[in-house]
Amino acid sequence: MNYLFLQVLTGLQISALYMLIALGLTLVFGTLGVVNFAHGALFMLGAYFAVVISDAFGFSVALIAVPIMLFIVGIILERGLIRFFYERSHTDQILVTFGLAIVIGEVLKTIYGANNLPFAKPSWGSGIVKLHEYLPFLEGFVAYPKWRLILVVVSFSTVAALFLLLQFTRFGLIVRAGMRDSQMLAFLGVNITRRFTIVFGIGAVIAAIAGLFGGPITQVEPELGMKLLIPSFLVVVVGGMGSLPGAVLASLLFGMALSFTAKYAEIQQIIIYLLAVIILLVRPRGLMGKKGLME
Amino acid sequence: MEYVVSILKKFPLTVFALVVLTMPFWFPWIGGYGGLATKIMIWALFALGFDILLGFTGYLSFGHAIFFGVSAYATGLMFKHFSDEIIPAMIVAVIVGTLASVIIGYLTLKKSGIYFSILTLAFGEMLHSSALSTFGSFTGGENGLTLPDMIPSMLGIEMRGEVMFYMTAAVLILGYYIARRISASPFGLILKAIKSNQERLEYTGIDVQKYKLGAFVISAIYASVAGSLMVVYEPYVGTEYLRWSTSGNLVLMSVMGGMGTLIGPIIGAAFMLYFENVLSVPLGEEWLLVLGLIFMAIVIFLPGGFTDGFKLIYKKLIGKKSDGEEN
Amino acid sequence: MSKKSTSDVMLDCYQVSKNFGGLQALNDVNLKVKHNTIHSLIGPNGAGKSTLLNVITGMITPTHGSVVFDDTPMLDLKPHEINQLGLAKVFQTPAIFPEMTLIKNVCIPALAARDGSFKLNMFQKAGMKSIESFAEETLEEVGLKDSIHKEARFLSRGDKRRLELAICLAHRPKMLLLDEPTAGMARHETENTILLLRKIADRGMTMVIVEHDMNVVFALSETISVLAQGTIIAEGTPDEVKGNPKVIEAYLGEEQE
Amino acid sequence: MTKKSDISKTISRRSILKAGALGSVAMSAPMFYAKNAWAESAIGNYPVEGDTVMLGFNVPQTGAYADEGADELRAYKLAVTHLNNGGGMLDTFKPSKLTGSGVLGKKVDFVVGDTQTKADAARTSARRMIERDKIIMLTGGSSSGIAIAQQYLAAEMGIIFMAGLTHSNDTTGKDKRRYGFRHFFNAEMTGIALSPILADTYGKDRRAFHLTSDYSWGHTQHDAMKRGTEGQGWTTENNIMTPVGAPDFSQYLTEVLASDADILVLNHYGKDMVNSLSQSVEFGMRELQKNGKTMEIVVPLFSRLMAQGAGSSKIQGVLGTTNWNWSLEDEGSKAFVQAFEAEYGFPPSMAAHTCYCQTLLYANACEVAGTFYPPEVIKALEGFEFDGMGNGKTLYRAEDHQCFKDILVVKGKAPADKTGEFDLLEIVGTTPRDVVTYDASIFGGELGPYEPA
Repeated sequence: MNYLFLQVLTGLQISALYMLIALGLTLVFGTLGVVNFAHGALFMLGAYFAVVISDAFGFSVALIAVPIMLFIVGIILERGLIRFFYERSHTDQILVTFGLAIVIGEVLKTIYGANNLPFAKPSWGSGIVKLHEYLPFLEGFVAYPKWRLILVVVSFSTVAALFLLLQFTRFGLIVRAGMRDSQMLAFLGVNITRRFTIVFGIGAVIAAIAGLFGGPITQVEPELGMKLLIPSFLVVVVGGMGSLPGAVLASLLFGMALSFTAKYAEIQQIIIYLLAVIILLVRPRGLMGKKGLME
Repeated sequence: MEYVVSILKKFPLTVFALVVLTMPFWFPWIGGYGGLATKIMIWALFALGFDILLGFTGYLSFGHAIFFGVSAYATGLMFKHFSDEIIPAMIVAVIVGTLASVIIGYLTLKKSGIYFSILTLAFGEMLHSSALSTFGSFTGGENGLTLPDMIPSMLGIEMRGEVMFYMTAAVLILGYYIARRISASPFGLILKAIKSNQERLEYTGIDVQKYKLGAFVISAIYASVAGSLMVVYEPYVGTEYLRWSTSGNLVLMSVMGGMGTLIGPIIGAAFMLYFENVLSVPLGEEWLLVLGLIFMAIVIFLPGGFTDGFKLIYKKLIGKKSDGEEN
Repeated sequence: MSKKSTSDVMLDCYQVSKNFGGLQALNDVNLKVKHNTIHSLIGPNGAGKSTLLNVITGMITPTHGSVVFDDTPMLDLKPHEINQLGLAKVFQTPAIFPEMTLIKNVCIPALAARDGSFKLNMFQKAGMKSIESFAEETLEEVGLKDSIHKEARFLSRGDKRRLELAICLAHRPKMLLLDEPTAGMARHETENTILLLRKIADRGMTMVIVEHDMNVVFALSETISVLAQGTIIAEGTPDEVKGNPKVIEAYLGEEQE
Repeated sequence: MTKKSDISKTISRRSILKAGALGSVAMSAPMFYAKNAWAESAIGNYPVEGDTVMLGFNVPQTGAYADEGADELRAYKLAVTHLNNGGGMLDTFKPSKLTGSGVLGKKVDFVVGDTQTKADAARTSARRMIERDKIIMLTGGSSSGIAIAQQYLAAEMGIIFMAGLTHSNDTTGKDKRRYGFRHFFNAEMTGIALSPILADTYGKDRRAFHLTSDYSWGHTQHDAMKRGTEGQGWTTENNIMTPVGAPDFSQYLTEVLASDADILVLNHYGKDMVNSLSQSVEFGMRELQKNGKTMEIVVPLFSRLMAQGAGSSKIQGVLGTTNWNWSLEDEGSKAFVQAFEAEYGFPPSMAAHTCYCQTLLYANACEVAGTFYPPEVIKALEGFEFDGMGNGKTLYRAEDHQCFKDILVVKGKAPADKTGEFDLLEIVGTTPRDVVTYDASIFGGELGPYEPA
């Protein structure tokens, strides 16, 4: 019982980080139609900002400052680079953002070196939680790192917040309409361009949240972006490009798969690729993909 | 200037062959060296084949390292367990690579766009991880497949140094000739039509699926020959031959050189290896940053890559003339 | 190709129905197109014309019903197989190969007609000459002879349609399906198109035309089928259809919306 | 750096030599002026022409080990300076024929390559240095797979390879080569040296759970630790192979939590180590009570750079082994640290130390042999015994080209005990050389011939 519970919890917790990264990726794709290979780099940038600011001013300052900083970075990127690629092919988008990812990684390496920057968790987030004290069905002593539980909560709250924003606000309504037909909205006189910029900014903010809460777990180093980008991309594609529920579902699936196969190295190291291959062969557009997008 | 270009246009293959074959004489003057020349030839062949897929049909594979790597391992294993002779080893390697491409191509080519890219990437990473761990006893795992004290030979002639260089150069020239023939053939025309408008093509009585598979397999054969030559050139197989970064480098080369032009990816491969191994020395640790910036600049300002750049410069030089008829 | 048809019906759609989720797009549609006729399909927006065309060309599989073309059942066939049977489609928005020259655009269907749906002719250069001269003739026929080495994307919209028509003709089809061939054309272009289609039809071509422009429909068609809300409500010669009260109602109904 | 005319003369001299007598006479003409007795049998880039001798430093400048690479390069540059001008360990290294005025009367120069922490890239850049820059000796590396890949290439081309940081048994075990030498210690020695101290500290009745990097180094490390600790009476509960470069280890740590083990052995290195260690601590692995004992973490291969990456609060009290540490008080270490700090402003890492030593050891072997002719240099290194390089009396064993020396067992310092930013490890024991010396034949492998094919 304890073992099963721990495995599920670990799976949930692995998927939490994938989910946070995949969320921004799929939002930007679904809305702007841009395949952003630099999203992993934005996450990494968030983690670097977080570690530097929380070292200097404490984590609570970083909690406010880093999302704002990433929002600004996102807007600059969208205005200065990404928007010129709306009309270009997906291949070009992949290529230019791939190049951007290399550049961001190398710049960070030049400044901070190739080794890890230790990311100290704030005191309220360190230590372990004795779960058996709260959950009567657990026998004996069962503890889990507090920070990882916080990550799960943060991740699911972010998903919920984004969902509410898109579903129940006028901004969300326009964005969702824009996902379907941006030209139409432009005819109707809606300034879709500005909203697209904001959406890209929101994507970057989600990356910042991922960096703030994921950074202390994964450590902060210049290859982190690429390391997490590939699995996150698989999450997005397996979930169905542009589908938020799909991304949530796929990350849960991957997280659980990684957790439950942990003992079997031969399977575990290929499990997410294997799942991706099987799912995409059976369901060509991913779990919840829409026809037409990305083809 | 115009005269030079007209010669280029009239005898592209001869000029290409001359440039390649005289490499030992001019390459050292720009800081090159023998081993790099051979390696450029091999990567050029790899990139050339990739252009038949990416450049013609527009299918962006992020898993092309599979065929390079699988064939390299097959060659290495043949050397290890069979003989030093390269002919049987290369034949087996190309057959293995081709078989792999038929299976993977059949499964992945039904998808398009990013789904195809991600699917090929997933296949590639799956094989890479397996080579590292599951099949580690065959592949040598992270240490790579090492082949102590063996020199690959062809009919008793040792394949090293200049012999190897000229053999590889000959294969590349042949490969370039074949690729040009394909490009000019009805088959090539239809491949290019896939990139242009796949739906129209389906409604024009063409079995697009088969043509795509054809392009995929042809490009995989190029990759297999290149992968096999890599092991002949250096009797060693590294696991990163199978890694996604190898596929990624291939994409970078094709894009920088100019997709769909055949010569472009060859130039791209040469540039990248030259940059990585010669220019990186004066640039020091930041060479990769510089390369990333160059790459981004090309994607943003020069989507046609270097070949487009040359065309632009040429047009500037002779004043604008002719709409640049495609060849 | 040379198979002789046993009846005078070239295309036979029998009780074709298509359901999209809850929406009944087509409901027991029966459509017979006779040899060497121009058969028009009209009807208000959302009547199911495009759906029917897509069923015929193999893009959509119907929920039930059958489609027989030239005595061959066509359900479960892929678009290219249908095309190889001799059925060519002209799309609503011109579907051409924009980055290629006109001559190459037309060489592709010519090759498909000669070599079938797949041939690994990587080295074959011989025979290209005859293909090219045939393509040139076809382009001449649609009036595009002057710009055969131009890239297709630089053509005007009207010329793109002509090019697409040439692409379809180069395959030497038995039947042409045209989805709004004059949409977005200026009046003189429309008239030219009518003349062109007439000329092609006179040489022995069966055509199915989906069209909004009634001038075109009445100028060309021998038979008209009227589709409304997924069913054929009327069928006959132009004069018969003109006076049919059901047709008027269907169109008026649309206007009131 | 290199003269153009040299490069353009030939693209690959060796192949021409083999190709035919005519070519060989034309191309090898300068060799007739070489003073050495072995002039007719050219190997690699021997004979050395001109009055400088070129060394090739192939280190990771990009990729995961770029920081180690940078530190190695600092050490190499320092070594070249000392070889040419004296100073550093030249004053403590015994027996030494080094004079501080170059090697065999030639000035020492160097070229640098980037391995990118990829075997293939490492071989390509090694080839550049060998073929174009005419290096006589190749050194560097910060990962076993890459070191082994270079060692094979070097052996093929007749260039001596002085391995840098590589800890896998394979380097001088099943993949040993006549042309490859390793000063660094290896996993086997770690197992032998660490196990008794672990048993002393944590007791003999312990159950260990291993997490192991899934590549050759990890496998040999796990193997050595398992044998070592089981010899002390421990039981091995389980082992999980973890993929290299994993950013998150939580799924494996969950397995550890759920098991009966009360010791966690992390057979990881570099960033993997930093990650797995930090996350283990996060998972409470050092506070947990199991089988009535406090759970402990063991890091068999410890380095100061890794300790820095993890942060001292996490490594406090953790045991492991290390090749060398800058806090050592012997003359050789002091001389090296002093020179390094004077040049760069901070103390060297163990990677820097081994690279520095390797350069000096090679140079000295040339002096001893009286020639750069590789077979003679190899013979001078084989069985060479020396002192004054920071690890006490050290032997370059002839049978496998592995250095044998005392092994340091270290413990992470508590934050409160630190005297400075770099003071992270405390030496708690030294296992003598004869204890860690194992039979050279246990790993198999062949050194190969003195003269390459």
